[in-house]
Amino acid sequence: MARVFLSNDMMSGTGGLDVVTIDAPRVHELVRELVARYPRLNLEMFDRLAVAIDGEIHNDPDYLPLKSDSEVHFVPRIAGGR
Amino acid sequence: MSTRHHFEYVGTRPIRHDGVDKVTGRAAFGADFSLPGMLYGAVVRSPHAHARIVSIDTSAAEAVPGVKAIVTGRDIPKTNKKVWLGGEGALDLGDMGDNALAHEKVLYDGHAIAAVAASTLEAAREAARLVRIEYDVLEPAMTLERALAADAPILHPEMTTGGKPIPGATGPTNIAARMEIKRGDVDAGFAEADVIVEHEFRTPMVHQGYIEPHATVARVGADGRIIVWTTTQGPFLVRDACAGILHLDAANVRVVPSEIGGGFGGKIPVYLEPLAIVLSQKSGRPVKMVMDRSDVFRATGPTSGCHIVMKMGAKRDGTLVAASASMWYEAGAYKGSPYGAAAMCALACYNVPNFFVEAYDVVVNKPKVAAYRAPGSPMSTLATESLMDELARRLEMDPIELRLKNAVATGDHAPYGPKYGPIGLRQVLEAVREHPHWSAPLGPNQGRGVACGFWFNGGMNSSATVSLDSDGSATVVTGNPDIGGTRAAQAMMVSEELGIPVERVRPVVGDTDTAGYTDLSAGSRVCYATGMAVIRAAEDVREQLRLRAAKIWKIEPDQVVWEGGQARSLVAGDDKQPLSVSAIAATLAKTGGPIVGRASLNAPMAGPAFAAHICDLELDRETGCSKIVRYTAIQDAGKAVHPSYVEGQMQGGAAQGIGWALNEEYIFNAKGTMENPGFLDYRMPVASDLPMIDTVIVEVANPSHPYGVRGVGEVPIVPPLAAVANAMRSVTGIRFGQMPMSPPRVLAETTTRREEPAVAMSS
Amino acid sequence: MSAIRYEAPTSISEAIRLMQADPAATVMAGGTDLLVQCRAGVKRPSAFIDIKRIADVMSVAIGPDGLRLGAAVCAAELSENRELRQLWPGIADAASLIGSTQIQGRGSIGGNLCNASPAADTPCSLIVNRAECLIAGPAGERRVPVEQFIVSPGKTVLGPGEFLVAVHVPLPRASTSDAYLRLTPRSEMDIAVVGSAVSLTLDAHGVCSDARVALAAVAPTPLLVPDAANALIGSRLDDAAMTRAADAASAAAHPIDDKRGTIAYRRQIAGVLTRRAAAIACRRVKGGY
Amino acid sequence: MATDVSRIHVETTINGEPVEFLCEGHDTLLMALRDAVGLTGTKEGCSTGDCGACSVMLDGRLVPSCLVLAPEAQGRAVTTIEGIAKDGKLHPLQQQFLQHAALQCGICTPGFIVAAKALLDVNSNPTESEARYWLAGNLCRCTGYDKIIRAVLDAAAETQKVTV
Repeated sequence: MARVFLSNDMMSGTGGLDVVTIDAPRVHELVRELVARYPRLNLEMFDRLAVAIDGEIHNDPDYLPLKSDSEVHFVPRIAGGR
Repeated sequence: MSTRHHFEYVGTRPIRHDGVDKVTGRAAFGADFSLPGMLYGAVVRSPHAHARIVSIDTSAAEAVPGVKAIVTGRDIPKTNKKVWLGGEGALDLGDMGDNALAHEKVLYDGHAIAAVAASTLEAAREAARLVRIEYDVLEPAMTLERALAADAPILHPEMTTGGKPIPGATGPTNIAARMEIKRGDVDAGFAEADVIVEHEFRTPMVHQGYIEPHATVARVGADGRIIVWTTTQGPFLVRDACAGILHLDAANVRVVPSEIGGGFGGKIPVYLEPLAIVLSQKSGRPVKMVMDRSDVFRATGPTSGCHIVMKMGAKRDGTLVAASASMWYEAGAYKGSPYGAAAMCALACYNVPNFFVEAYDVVVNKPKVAAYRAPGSPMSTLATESLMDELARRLEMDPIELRLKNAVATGDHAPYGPKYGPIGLRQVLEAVREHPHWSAPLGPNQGRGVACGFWFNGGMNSSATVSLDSDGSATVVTGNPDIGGTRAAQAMMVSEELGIPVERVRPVVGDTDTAGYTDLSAGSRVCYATGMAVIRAAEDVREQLRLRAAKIWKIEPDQVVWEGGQARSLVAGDDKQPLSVSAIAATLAKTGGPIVGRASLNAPMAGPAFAAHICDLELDRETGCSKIVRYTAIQDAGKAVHPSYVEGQMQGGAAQGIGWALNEEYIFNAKGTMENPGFLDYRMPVASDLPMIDTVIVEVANPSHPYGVRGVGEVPIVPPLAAVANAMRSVTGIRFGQMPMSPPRVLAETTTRREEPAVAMSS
Repeated sequence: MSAIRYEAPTSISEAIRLMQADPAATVMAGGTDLLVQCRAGVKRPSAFIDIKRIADVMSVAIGPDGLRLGAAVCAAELSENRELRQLWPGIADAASLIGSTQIQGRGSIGGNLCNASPAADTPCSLIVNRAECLIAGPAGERRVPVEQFIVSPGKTVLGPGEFLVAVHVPLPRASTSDAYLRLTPRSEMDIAVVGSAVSLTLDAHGVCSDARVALAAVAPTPLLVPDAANALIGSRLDDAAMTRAADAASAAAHPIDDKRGTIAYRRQIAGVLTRRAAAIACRRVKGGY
Repeated sequence: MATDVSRIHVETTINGEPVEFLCEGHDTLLMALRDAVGLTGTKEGCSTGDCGACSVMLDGRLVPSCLVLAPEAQGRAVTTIEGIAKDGKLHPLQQQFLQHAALQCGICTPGFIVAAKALLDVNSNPTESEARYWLAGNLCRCTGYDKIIRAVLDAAAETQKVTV
């Protein structure tokens, strides 16, 4: 079961809950499970978020695999200047 | 991923491939491109900071001899498309299009309203002057205070606050978004603190200050195919943005990047490109448009001015226990300041068990901000590192000791959530302590400051091809304009993988039709992410070479290994001489034809970069004039591929930060007009303002990259504001929260404000 | 837009004729202010009358009568002139502070005067040396003290058909020297927030027998400050006298608030720079540099 | 808009070669070099004399070509970045800029090299401070000037060695 840490913006959709555990093979399934559990979250908002899987931040993580003990963080996407 | 430790080419300092063209004047930058039969464009810009456009009359302009086409907002229906390239909602194409050409309202001094193409530049300018615009002038919101006031002039009546809702907020607002990040229990944390420091910080809007103005040539062919030659950090973004804004099929748009004369984030958005395309569509002729310097200042994307209130608490032994911050960042005329990154960077250097940070994205009647080197971080870091300096003084602790005590290390959680992988902040801080600068004596009227800085470093999409020629030389093509020597680094990577001399590798910046899709030259990502694609493409070539060797030797492929830049046979008792790249290359036609290696990837964000800078400042107490007398920049680069260009990034970022700290600022008058849109009064540092900038490259390998590379380009601008402010604190006894620390401000503060309880630095 | 004509007369009389024929024409020396103003659309002359092909306005001559400085001689040529530097180090100071090396390769003393900016560097250094403007015009030549040449920002005493040919600076008396200092936020490539020029004469006993003080960027025109000079005259340039001169300079300054500095700041700096410039001039009289 | 009849015919010398071009009275030398003559090595950064990117030498004196009128070039000698390398051999300044990595984006480089050449012409052995003040009219936003100043000082040392 991956431990999933929600971003602050997402917490209004989960009633303040900030950590959930989800069993999912990939981020794609994980996100759908989240939306199914918390209908106030919507798929569109995930476009604005990056996902850190075990410390490595990905902008387009949909099909990246998750380990059973992965730590997953949703964080705002960052662009840079140089 | 395993990281290499032995290198033949990486870490050396070859002469860059584009160097000779650049020292002899042959390199072609944006404005150097011309086409036969070309028209010249000129832009009509708003003299008002906030006004409704009542009418536009182009009849007099059309009558000017030589005028061939005029474009106004009416020609381009507003789009609602978005491109989530950079995140933070920064790339809303509707906003970008409205910024390129105003539709209903002008939102800042310099906002483009119309553009003219004519057979001479003079005719185009004359016609632009004759475009008659009737305005309904509105009160501008020029400051955060005014923009946030209950009766503030509203820029976008339809705008609502995104992100984390503001409790109790209703009605029209200038707050485009809000975010929070938090950990633990802040009140309990502060209750535990033995020392609490709090201060307010303000920084003005500042510009990247690249020396090359924006320049574009667009040509629309009779078949509808569009080619845009332009100076940009992202040709693919220009293609997609122009297509989106102008309702075109991106498949018909080709963007060819010129050499780029500096960007620092400012050459990511499109400004002239859509106008030039429409003018070319209307006239049937190529159209060239070049900004002048005042256009660049008034109407491109500087970075946010901001207001930050921050508080930090520590135990007597220096352990941080709590921090809180509220920050308001100016987005300019449209949503999308770097408020999110600012909030996430503020505490990224330290383990703080309890914190609450909130950040607001606020629209004001100033140019829409663009990225500027580590966007958002220099300002919020000014706050954190100033308070760390105050804490060190209150605690009578060495500032490096205090930082080391709280510094994040591998496995610690970043304030924005995830755990850090291998990072180098501690090594950087130890390098500061060991550097002779840190213990050097100071002269009279001199003060020393130190500050740390953090930046994420980007990843994203990159493609590369490596083509091997029969003479054993190679061409590497990527889609990243080369801002600071990345071509040389890419060639070195090919050399490293194939064992051929750097001079025998030709690095080429492709265009959108000749290179595979590649994201921006931004986010400190080129050497890291595109570099990774280059390495993979070279590995692909190497694998093909190995197979050719097997074919030549008529043995099984698994009997051939690649070692020391050569193919070797593993067949026992075999006396075959190893085959070099050039030996195999000479047989290409006979062994199966040309070899092209390719790779494309979507890289995760590079390992975070940490830096620390030491600044010695000398103050003329009678005039408030200060001079930086010694400066040292120390940074974890992961692995420096071409150390000279890594040092160059560190020195350049430091110089920009020093300018920001001491003299640079946008000055607006009461009407909202920019008063200093030129290099004379927008005071960037000149050669005689700066000392040599010493550099130390720390190398803590980034495990996400085969060589351990981290991005290097952005973090150098993060520490300087605080390093200079801390040096100023040390010499004046006064904490400056407001930038720039220009002579009039320094003299006013030092003559009117009481010194704060000053404790001498222990070094 | 009709093209702007370019004329390059080779004599003063030809230049006057051209100007009389076309009142909308403008004289150009180095062009470092003029061309910037034209580009910004502030000025739109019908013609540029480039005076740099007139030998008389392009020469520097130091004789028994003093210095005759052609109006179009570029600033770099002044600071490179050793004799000039020795006799009027303050004028050389000012010339070497204008803009950048590149600007100094173009910008002239005449242009610096005719642009009539309150912040100009060289006028003050000329004023303290009692320099005069030599003006040519349809009615012949006339001389005007530099402090009277600039009337208001951007405006001089030049009438129709007239132009500045040269500046005349009398030879300094014995035991006389000068200095010019300015304050800019950057070390170079900037515009004076305040400038101060001081000329001093000492008698055989080391007492200041004559002094002139002029300030830049603290009034609509370069400002001669007799009160500051009087504070120095009769003193041995001791701290008390220096402080009185500084106070007088601050009191005389009536600057404006603008993007480059505040009223309070400019007043205060006018005093600081006057004291420092006086100290340099004094050191120079005594043989130091 | 053919206005060639009113245009001014200028005969000048550029990098040692006689050159003729047509221009308007208000055209700058920078525009003439770039557009009429086709020498685009001289760059436009501001057109107000504040950045040094357009530096050229006019009769041996360093000037901002954006503040020189094109017709002024009549009968004068202009040296641009394209004339600094001689006979296919890079000038020591150009060589040192490459060695020191004294350029990143490279837009300011032609102006710096021309200005530094003008410095070495009048002061063959400048101090760091002299080099910094002389070059204060050339803006660079990428390098922080460190490597540029080192390149200029090393080029001076190299030139001295050659002349000794």
